Amino acid sequence: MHSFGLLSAAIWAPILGGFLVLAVGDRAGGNPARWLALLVSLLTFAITLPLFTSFDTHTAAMQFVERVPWIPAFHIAYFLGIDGISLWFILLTSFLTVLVVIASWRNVSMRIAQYLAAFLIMDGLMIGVFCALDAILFYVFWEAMLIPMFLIIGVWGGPRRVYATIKFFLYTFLGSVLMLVAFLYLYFHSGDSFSLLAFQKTPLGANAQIWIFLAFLIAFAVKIPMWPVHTWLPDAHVEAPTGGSVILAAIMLKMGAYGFLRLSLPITPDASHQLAWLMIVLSLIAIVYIALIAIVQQDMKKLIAYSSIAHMGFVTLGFFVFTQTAIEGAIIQMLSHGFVSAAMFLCVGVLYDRMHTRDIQAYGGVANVMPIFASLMMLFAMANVGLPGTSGFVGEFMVVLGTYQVHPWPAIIAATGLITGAGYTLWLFKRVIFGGIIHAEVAALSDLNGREILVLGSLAVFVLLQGVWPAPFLDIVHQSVAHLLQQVATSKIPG
Amino acid sequence: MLGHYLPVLIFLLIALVVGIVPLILGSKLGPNRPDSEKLSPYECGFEAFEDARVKFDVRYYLVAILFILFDLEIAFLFPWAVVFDSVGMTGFLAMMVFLAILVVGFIYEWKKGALEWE
Amino acid sequence: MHDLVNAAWWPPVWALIKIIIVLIPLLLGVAYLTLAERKVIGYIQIRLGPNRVGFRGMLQPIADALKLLFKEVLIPSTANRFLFLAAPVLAFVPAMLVWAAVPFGPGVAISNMNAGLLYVLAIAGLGVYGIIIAGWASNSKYAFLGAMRAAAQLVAYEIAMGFALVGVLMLAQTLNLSKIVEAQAGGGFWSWYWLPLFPFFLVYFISGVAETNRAPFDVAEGESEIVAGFHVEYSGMGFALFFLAEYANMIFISILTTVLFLGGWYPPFNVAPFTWVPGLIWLLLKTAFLLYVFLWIRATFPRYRYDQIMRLGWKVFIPITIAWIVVVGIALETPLRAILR
Amino acid sequence: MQNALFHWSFAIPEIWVLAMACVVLLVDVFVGERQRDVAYVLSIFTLLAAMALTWSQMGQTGFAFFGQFHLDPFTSIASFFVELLSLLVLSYSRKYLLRRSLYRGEVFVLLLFALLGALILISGANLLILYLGLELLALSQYALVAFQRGNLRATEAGLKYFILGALASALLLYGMSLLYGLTGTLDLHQIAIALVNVGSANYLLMLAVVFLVAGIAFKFGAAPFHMWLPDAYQGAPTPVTLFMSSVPKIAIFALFLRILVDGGYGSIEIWRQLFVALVVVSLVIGNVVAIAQTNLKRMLAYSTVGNMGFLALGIVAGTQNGLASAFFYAVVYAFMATAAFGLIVYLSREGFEAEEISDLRGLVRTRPWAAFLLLIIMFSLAGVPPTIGFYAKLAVFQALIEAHFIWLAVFGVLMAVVGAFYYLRVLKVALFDAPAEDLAYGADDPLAASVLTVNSLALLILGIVPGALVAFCYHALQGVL
Amino acid sequence: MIPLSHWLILGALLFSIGVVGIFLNRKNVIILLMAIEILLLAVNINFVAFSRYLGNLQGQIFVFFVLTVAAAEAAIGLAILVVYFRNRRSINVEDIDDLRG
Repeated sequence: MHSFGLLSAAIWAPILGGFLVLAVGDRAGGNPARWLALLVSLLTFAITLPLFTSFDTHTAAMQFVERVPWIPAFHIAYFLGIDGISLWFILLTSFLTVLVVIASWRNVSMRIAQYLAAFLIMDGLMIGVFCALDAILFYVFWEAMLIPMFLIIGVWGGPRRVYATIKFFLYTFLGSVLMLVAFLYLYFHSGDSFSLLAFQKTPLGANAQIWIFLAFLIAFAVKIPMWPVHTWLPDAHVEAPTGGSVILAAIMLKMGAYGFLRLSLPITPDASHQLAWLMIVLSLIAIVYIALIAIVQQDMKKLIAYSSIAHMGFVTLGFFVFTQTAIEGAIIQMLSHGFVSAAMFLCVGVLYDRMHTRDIQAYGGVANVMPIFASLMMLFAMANVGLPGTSGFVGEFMVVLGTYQVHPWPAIIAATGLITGAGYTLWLFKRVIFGGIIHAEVAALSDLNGREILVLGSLAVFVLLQGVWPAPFLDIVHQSVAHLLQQVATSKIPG
Repeated sequence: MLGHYLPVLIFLLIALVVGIVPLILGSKLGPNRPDSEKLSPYECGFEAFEDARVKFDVRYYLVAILFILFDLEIAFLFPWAVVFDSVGMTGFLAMMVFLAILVVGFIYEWKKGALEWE
Repeated sequence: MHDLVNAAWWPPVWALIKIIIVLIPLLLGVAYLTLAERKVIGYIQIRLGPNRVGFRGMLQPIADALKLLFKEVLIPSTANRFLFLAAPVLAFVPAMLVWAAVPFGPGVAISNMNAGLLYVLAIAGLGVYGIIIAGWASNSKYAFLGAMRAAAQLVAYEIAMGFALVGVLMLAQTLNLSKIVEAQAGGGFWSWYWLPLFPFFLVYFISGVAETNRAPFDVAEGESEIVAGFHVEYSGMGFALFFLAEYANMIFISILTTVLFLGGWYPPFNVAPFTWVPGLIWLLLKTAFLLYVFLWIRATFPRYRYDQIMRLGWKVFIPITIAWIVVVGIALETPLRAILR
Repeated sequence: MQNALFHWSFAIPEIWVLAMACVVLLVDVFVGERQRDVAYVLSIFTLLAAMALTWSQMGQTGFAFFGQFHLDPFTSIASFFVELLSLLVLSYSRKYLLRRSLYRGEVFVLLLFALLGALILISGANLLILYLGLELLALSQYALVAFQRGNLRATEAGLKYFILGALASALLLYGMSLLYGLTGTLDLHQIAIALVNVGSANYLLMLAVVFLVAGIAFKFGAAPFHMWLPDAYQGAPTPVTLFMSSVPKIAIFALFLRILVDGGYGSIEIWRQLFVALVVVSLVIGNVVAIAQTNLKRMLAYSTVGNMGFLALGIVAGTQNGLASAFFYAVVYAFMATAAFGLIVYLSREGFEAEEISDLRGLVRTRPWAAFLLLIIMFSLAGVPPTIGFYAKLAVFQALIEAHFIWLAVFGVLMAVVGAFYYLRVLKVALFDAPAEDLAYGADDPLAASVLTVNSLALLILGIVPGALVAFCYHALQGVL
Repeated sequence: MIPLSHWLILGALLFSIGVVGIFLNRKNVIILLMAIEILLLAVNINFVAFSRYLGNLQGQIFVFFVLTVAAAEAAIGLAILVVYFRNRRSINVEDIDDLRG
């Protein structure tokens, strides 16, 4: 396809904008910084839109490719390009960043410019991860992202923010360094190239594949996160400010999953097949066990965090049954979860801004005083449960269906996850929204203001749109997934 | 070569004998009637009340250090001087550079007062 | 004869013979130098000097030696006994050993070694240990101070001496003392090194005076300041050994100055009556003259202050010698070379 | 004079530095107390001119002084870096030295002499020349460490550094003597030729290499030969620490390159194994012990130990790429260390060294810009992209995997994570903790501030566009094998 | 002639004494300085022995420089020792513990 440097623009505009916001600083109460940040995020979103409109759905090849030498001595290139799988995540990222900027308009007062700058920089870096086709470039974006997130949690987080952010950083850093080793190993087997596309074509022995798969697995499993390396996530979510939680849940978690699609499956297809049982088991544990843990949570954010882990279980499950339906379902599920979890965290954020507590028992009967909020949250809760008509339904249904075609029992176990999911979501909803008003503070709550309606409303549109008309979403990923399956089906073991 | 040093060795032994024998003779032949006054170290009329190995002026130390350094520079000059004719202009200039650096150090010491004894 | 020289026992025996031939006159020389000193200074001060023992006091040194031999040897109670006794030996032995390399005629020496000058420097440098150890082992303030002073002074003049020797080496191109003398052969008086190396000659000799702690550089002993310096606690033979060492060193410095700067055994004029006199006589005459200068200086000059001594060593001699090395070097790189060689 | 063997013009930067060191010494003595700036400015000028001279030699190759002196791309490039680093050291420290009455000609002269030693180490092609360069560097550093005479800790640091440094020199020297005995020459190229016949199974060669490696490891500060390093780093005046953590690292790498690669490549199988041991111990001790430190300088000292372990990974690889990556690592580390210690220098004031980690509490409130720079420095040290520190680690790991040391690489990256922890701890204190009431940093020092800014931002900017620096460093090692 | 190996063994012994002296000495810093000198002398013995047996002068030249450097090292070492003593009033090795991690 044509390359107008669109991807570069999408990466660098928010990063440079972020530094600009940093330079503007908190003068005049932070308003110039806010407007500038909004402008930058909107601009970024605008830049990413043409990717969608001029995307060619009939090919699995990389589009909008940019490739220039970057570190010639190491054969590292600045190599960008997207296919159907990455496109959605780029759009999701740039869109959610706009929402985060708007959502933080009033409720972050301390060092607002730095806060917004961190999000804008992260916006660019995340887009970079989804675009990068050079392994080192991918790694650089992947790791660089940790820095703004480290600061967001550490500076603007809750009381245990320092513990949470260091735990978050070390977990993810530890996870990813092994990926780097794997990249370097692949480099020497792919004829001195760091191109991910070259990696995908490199023949590899069975043992090497297993080791590389495991190295990737650690990196991605931490990021997704999968049981048993998920423990950083509840801490990080609880302590992060609302915007941080949104980005963490909606996008950063997807990166792990994206990594499986972009790296693990095509680079180590034989190992993927061989270790699929492991992945399926881990996914089921996430779906069932983590959901049970979610039920007993008293903290709204923690509950949603655990629910995220459970939902990501469906995604990984979908990947490792190797059917078109399941993988497409998993991708839809990722997108859906991007909207829904973002919305859920924003909802909690709305309540937290008013009450300064996330304890479920502090609420009750919110519907009485916040009807608009209650109805929007109802929609998101339904989507989280996976009720038909919402985005959540499409993804989970396709995953279970795709799984059932090859592994009936796991599909049945996963289906029970739908029930427990309904359990904790609806119970949460019931306890917070319905019932009589017990606490005086709740009685004093005011309903959503225009800004909040804008944010939650736009998410609601997407949740419904994806739920009732998933076709355009599927169209875009279709060719890429087919190509991916073809790659996974072809053994790379030489001889 | 080494033959040249055999006489030195013998000389050393003889010199030791010549040095030690009188000492022994002296102690045998001389009287030996020590008392505490005789055996106390010399002082100007009062008792020696402390260890004599007191701290001494740091300049002695400084001079010793300077000596070590300068003496070693001489160690470089000696071989150079012996082969002065065969090393030619190159050797001469090289040593002049060496001396120049030495002189820089010397001037520094001088100006810093390391050579003053007031 | 041939068999004799090749026999295994011959070299040591021959060495022994040579050593005895040198050692006995040396010790006698030392003894009578003490007498000469007293006599010369006496006459300079218009008095007679020792004249009781023997003819005109000629047996005085023997009497002194006997007296010292029968003195009580005292070892201060706070002293380090072993080092206290070792120190005089340590001072004495190097003063003897340096003579191994001194040439008395062409190739005539106890050991005509190639690195003679280095040997002499090395052994002579050991003498200071005797002094420092004596001062330290005595555990007496005066001894200690004297030793420190002596060491610092020695050190200061050693450098100037070293630089002066470099000049000799530049001209002679050999470390062999005998060959250094031979390099001065030819034009008699005028071809000796004292002329082209005049500053070195002066510096070397004056440094020699300082090195032997002689007046006017005798602050290490300085009777009036620190009673007797490093050997204040010594009596009897211990004291005698220090004395022997000092006088042996005086003679040695004189003879070495002769060898290095005054043409060794060569006569001052290369003409008939002078060349009849044996070289050894010339050598001893020149040495005697320098020894006389030693005494003359002692009788004439007042003692330097310590800081003056140090200043002379560091701030006068060292710059002069360095500068003259450069001058000689430049001269040797120019047509002047023909005159110097 | 200028015959084929002499070529003194190859040594013009060295000659210049030497001459100017003498000039600075004399000028300082003669202009006296109130005109210290003269010596300072002269020193700065010396370094700038030296950089220009070195730069102008770039591309020339050959031998000078009868084969004892080497000029090749590595020489020029490494020399340029050490000159630049010395310049940074001087620029950082002016106020610091002024405030502690250390602003004296001798300090500048010692610095110039240390630099000269480093330059000679980089250019030497003969064991004797290398030894002299090493000692010139080391002796100047001993004096610099203990320069603050009245300071107990500084003098103690000097004493420890001196004793172990001298021991290290002796070890190295012993190895050199054995190497000389084996080959009968001090010339490294002739040694290389002679070693072909000796073969790596020779016991004497093994012994020689063991001693050489031990000596080099000592000088590098690689564990288990690192005992001197934390004490020396902590006790020395911070500008001296700044110097010690930067210039010598490159110079000692040059020493390694000259002795064990130029001369001793025939013994690679021996030294490689030794370096594996050094790597493992250094990475563990450096990274683990650093966690327990409360003193920032000491922590950075242990971090140096760890970083020397990473550097040695490239050496273990032993390939062209491996050596190039080790050099690149040394250069990058030197600049990171300069920035880190430069920050401490910048924050200190009279009677307050800003050397405890807790001294940085809430830095982001009191000195936001310094906190931002600290962020870059720490992430760079931890090896997190997009800072240049990442590429340094990437380079050594790449070389290591190329040489099939995959498990060592895995071990290395895991240790990098351990290392990240204590860098994060510093950031935690500086960014997340509340500032203490009693902390007051040094008055603003525009010179140090601007140098610090350039230095630190370079770590970030070079991380985004590292191509040129990497190419530069790799070019230096072109054809070394 | 004395075989080369004798000289090497002597050198090795002296070197070991020096190293042991540095690590085992718990009394006096001056002894440490002496140990360092012994190390360098051991090296010098090696160099001279090799030089003699190889008939190659380079080793002896090296010794010359080692001696010079040793002197400079001793000078600096003593200087540091003196300033340290002035601060600490002790040159006992066990007292050198102000810097601890």
